[in-house]
Amino acid sequence: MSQIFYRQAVRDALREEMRRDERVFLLGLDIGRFGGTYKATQGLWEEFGDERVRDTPLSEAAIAGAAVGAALTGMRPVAEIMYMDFITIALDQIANQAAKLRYMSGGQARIPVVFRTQEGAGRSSAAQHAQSLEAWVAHIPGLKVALPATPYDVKGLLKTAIRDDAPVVFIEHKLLYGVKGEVPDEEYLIPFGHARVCRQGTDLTIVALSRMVWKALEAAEVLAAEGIQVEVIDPRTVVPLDLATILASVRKTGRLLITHEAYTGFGVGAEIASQVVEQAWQTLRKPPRRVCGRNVPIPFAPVMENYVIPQVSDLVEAAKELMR
Amino acid sequence: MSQIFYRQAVRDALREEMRRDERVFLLGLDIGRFGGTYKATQGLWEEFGDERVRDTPLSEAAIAGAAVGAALTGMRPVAEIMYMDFITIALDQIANQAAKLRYMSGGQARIPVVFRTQEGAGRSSAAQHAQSLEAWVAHIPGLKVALPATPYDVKGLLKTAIRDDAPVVFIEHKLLYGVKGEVPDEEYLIPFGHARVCRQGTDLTIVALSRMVWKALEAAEVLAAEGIQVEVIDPRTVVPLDLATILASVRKTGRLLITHEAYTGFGVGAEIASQVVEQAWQTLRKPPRRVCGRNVPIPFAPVMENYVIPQVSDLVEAAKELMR
Amino acid sequence: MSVTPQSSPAALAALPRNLLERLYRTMVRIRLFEQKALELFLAGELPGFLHSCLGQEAVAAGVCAALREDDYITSTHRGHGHVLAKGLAMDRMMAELYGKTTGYCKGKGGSMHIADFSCGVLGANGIVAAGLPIATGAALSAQMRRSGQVVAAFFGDGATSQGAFHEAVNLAAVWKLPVVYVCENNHYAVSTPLERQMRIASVSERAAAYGIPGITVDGNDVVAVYQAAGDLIERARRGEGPALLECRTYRWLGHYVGDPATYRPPEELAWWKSRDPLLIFERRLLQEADFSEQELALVRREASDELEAAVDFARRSPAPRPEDALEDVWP
Amino acid sequence: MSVTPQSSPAALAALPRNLLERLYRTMVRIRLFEQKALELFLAGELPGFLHSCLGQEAVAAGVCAALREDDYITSTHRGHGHVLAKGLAMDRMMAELYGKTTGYCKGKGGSMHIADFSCGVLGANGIVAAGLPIATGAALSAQMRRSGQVVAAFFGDGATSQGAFHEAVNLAAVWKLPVVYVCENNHYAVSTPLERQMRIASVSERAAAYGIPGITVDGNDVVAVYQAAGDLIERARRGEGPALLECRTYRWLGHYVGDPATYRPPEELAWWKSRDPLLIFERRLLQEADFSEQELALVRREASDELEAAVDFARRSPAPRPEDALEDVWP
Ligand SMILES: Cc1ncc(C[n+]2csc(CCOP(=O)(O)OP(=O)(O)O)c2C)c(N)n1
Ligand SMILES: Cc1ncc(C[n+]2csc(CCOP(=O)(O)OP(=O)(O)O)c2C)c(N)n1
Ligand SMILES: [Mg+2]
Ligand SMILES: [Mg+2]
Repeated sequence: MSQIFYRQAVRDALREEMRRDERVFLLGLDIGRFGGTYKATQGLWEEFGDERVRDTPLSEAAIAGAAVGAALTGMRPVAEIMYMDFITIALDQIANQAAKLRYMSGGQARIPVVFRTQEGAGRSSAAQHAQSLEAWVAHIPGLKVALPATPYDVKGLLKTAIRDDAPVVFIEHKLLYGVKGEVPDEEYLIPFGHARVCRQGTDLTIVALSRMVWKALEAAEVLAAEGIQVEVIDPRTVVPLDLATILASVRKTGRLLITHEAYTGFGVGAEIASQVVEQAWQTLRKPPRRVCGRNVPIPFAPVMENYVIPQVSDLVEAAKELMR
Repeated sequence: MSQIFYRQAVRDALREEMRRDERVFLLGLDIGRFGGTYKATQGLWEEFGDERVRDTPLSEAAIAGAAVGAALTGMRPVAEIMYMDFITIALDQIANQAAKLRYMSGGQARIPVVFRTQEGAGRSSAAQHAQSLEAWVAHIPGLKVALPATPYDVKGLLKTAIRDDAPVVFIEHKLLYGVKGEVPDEEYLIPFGHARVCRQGTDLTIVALSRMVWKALEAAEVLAAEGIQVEVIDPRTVVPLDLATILASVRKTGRLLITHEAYTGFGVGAEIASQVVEQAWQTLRKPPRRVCGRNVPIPFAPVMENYVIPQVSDLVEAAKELMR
Repeated sequence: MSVTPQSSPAALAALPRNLLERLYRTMVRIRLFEQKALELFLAGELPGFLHSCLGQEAVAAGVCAALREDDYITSTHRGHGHVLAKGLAMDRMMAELYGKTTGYCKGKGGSMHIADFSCGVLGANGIVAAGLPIATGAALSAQMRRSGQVVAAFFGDGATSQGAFHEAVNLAAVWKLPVVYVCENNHYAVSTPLERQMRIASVSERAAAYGIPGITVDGNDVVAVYQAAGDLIERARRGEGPALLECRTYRWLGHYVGDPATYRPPEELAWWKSRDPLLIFERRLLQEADFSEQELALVRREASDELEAAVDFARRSPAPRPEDALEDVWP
Repeated sequence: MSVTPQSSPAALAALPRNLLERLYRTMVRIRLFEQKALELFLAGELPGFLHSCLGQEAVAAGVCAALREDDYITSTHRGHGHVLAKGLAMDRMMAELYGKTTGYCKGKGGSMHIADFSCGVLGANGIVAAGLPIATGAALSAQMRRSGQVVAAFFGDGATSQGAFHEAVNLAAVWKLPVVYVCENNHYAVSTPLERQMRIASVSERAAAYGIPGITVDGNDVVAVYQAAGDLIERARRGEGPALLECRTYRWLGHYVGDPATYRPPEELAWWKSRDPLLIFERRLLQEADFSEQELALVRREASDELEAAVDFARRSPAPRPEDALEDVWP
């Protein structure tokens, strides 16, 4: 076990997979010598060179499309979209090509491509650099979607993503790169569709995505001090979604709170809530509650930005209401 | 009152608004002399000419962006995206620009633009010409989203959309263009955020979008014959959403079924279900049920295509289960 | 822009006999297949819609004859010719048009999505220009695997207005990838004529923006197409990078079957029909090479036998079950 | 590609005195504003991130001086210079960088989104190249309203690899819209040098793809920029259509403040710094026009007074309330 940063865990996963399989390569903006905007690919260009760590022109559609074409013909590309907000430009290749080529070809195509990106607010990056858009890609059949919250998870899930023969949208969080955590020294993989129970509890279930896992854990601390035992679950992948683990928890607690940074409206939380309601109707004591991003663009000034994404205090307050 | 086709109602709305306000103009692919792929703009080029009915090169990003720029500077463009599937290419201008420019500029910008498009399966158009992607745009704060189901609604809502100072994504349905219905001869507008109760009933509420409204009404007929009284509600706009009308119905019936053609997972139905559960927990007798598109790309062969989008029989069956 | 003139009799005569026969056979197969598809569609036998490439046969035939078997192509909504030329069989294609389980895509793709990875056909595409970035990626893969493969990306004149065209070609130019971008300039994108799509006379002028060769050829002259494509493909194979090849041609029918194409002057269509690529080549094979009428008739008969068997195969093939729709999403 | 050489002494001397002063004042204002913003950012006073345009002042100053007051611009992430040159006030800009309610965007936009529709500033943009289609649309609007307005769209070299660049410029060319696309070629997109972005020597070569003029000028020579921009802007105003103007320049700092820019050779930076656009112009105003050192000092003092007052204004302005975040979504 070592304590490493999330960004290092990303890099280690990439490095290990590139060493293991020469078909794996990276392409994206400024991922080479520059090491990526959040330094998650630092050091890889030095080891693997221009050929396998490829800086591209500023062309997200071509980055994504070239990755699809390479994946169709025997390579295993990891394409980086610098900010998830820019996925707008690459979305045709992701949602209309990568997601559908296997199906449209009657099962012929294998498309082992990973679209790595990062999302999230909290750096005063304003409306076009802070969105969390996982709902867009989760909606499209044929795409898997991962949102790792810890160094351990990001490494294990990224390695799995690279070995998967389906296209994966792999969503990191810009404020997690500097988070440290324990990561085994030996190799490990984390299968998709397995939620992590981050904290056990009996009174209330919080399902949290990405950085909200950390805030949920903080809220659970606060609530524990007031005698409320919260179970915190991180689905880790939303497609496939490990509903079973969430249901097992809700059957125990009878109360569900869902939290993500993405806009509340038409977000992933609505799907999770709907599925839980469909499956655990009898055991729910209260309607599931969503504490998610407000339905406004992300503002620049920190005081407003903090207001539009959920904070620990919002979770604590909502949890208490659910307990009433 | 006249009986006119849905496509005529679209055209009449455009014509009336273009006559009323010379700032209104159209741009898109083959909307001029060709009259549009579904002939919804036929005759407008003859009346308004090249200047106001503008055929563009094959450039959806520029179509959308030019519309945004024109809207920012005093015009009221109606930009057509031929198939909603192609919105992938225009999405940056719609979701990152049109939706956010007002907010990012601290309320300065007015962006009176309408993005007209059409969605839906049922013509063996396969995976890239049959998707219903309203969830994508509904998720983005700053965009209004309309999905008219009848000639009456499409005319009244389109006129409202054109007069709205916010960007509107206006989603027609390719199989509705040939549907006929009553439309008043005198001018009328339909405000956004007002659902239509298409049929009254006491046992079960069906909330249906776009073409599914028609199938829901058929299902209601079938169910009525078996003694089940269904209330059918068409929200008409999903942003803003008229939750009050849906809640009033659910408080009466205690049972909710939601149906749309879009993929079930992470679709609009999840949001509607979640909001109803949050607000009408006490009166719901059963968990809301979604009868929506299956989570697979749209296949070509009719027998498979019919299977992946909801049919009347699926609604009838689900309704009966809910009544048990 | 450099323009290759219509090929000379000497150029034709210099080509190997079996290549000439192959070019002819391919064009005949495309012509017959498209005529039959049209007929079946009008008879209501085929679901969906149909984009006919009648009149454009020489481009597909010329380009694909210059490719190796393991080379790749990406195709378009108007793609039957491309994939037939690359070697696909009529029976499984026809079955796909019928939406049958024996089709190349098991009835899931239909006319607009025919693919056969084993033949290097990376797929027709319903999104205009979306095949170009994919072609760029396949070329990248070929370069990285040092496989010596080349990619030919087919697309229309309209597609060159798409951002994806620009990004894909630029990326290939920067990385010197082995790909030839083949524009079938049929002078219209649906109803929109060339001069309302761009303010230049030739699509190949766009090559200047990427620092790559741009060549325009007579797309109804299969020999000229073959030679220009061959030069650019071999150049790409040598590692000298991508190129843009514009083939000037014309679609005989409307954008899709059912479009009366009233936006085109009748004399324009008549002029192009007088330059029927298949008839021109047939005449030249008789006059400039030593083909006999009998030989050509045999090729036509073989193609028509293949076609008849294909329709029969397609009709007799089983339709998918509804639940088959749930398969093939995930690997 | 045509290249305008560095402007001659005669060219400079031929310009009206008040124009020369305006060009100088604008460049000084940009220089001082950017230096101060850098200082405040490093001191931790400004949230978010900062893209400095130090070293690129001549482009914004030269282009905007050739615009009418009611003309439009679209700007970029590196946009402080553009909007200052178009006439925005330092105080409300600085307040925006501080995220205060008195900022141009009430603290909702920040450095990357400064807009003032009343001054024709249609917005800086966080999405590279997204301003270009918007500029095309504003030009369409100007054409349809017959307002005589022209649009200048600023963007970087990197932006020309975006599909949006291609689609926007092509559309404007087809419709002959009154817009000048101004590429600030500072030779890098973040860490990626020009030769890894495109296989051509000059961005202006891309104009050939659209059938419009493409001009390259020395972007550190404000007179050359002013004259080239003026010609193209007046051409556009006369209804002769769009053009692409490439201004060759260099950013002195990293991509954003905090980027040490180790990917650039130090001698390259040194060379460009020796060609400081402000110093060059200052020297020429003294030598080639009849400006005195005192006059220039006065301009500098006025700018620095404006700046000081601006910082003061920004600091003293009220911060938004959290709930203000909920306003301004809907009209
Ligand atoms: C991105 C996108 N926009 C629009 C369409 C609708 N569409 C299909 S084919 C076509 C015209 C294509 O023109 P061109 O590229 O010249 O090919 P051609 O049909 O002439 O062979 C259009 C507009 C589409 N399929 N994809
Ligand atoms: C679509 C998009 N991709 C990537 C980015 C991240 N990004 C911001 S600025 C920039 C480089 C822009 O280069 P250039 O256009 O040359 O402008 P410069 O920064 O040199 O002024 C990048 C990659 C972005 N903002 N938008
Ligand atoms: Mg064409
Ligand atoms: Mg640059």
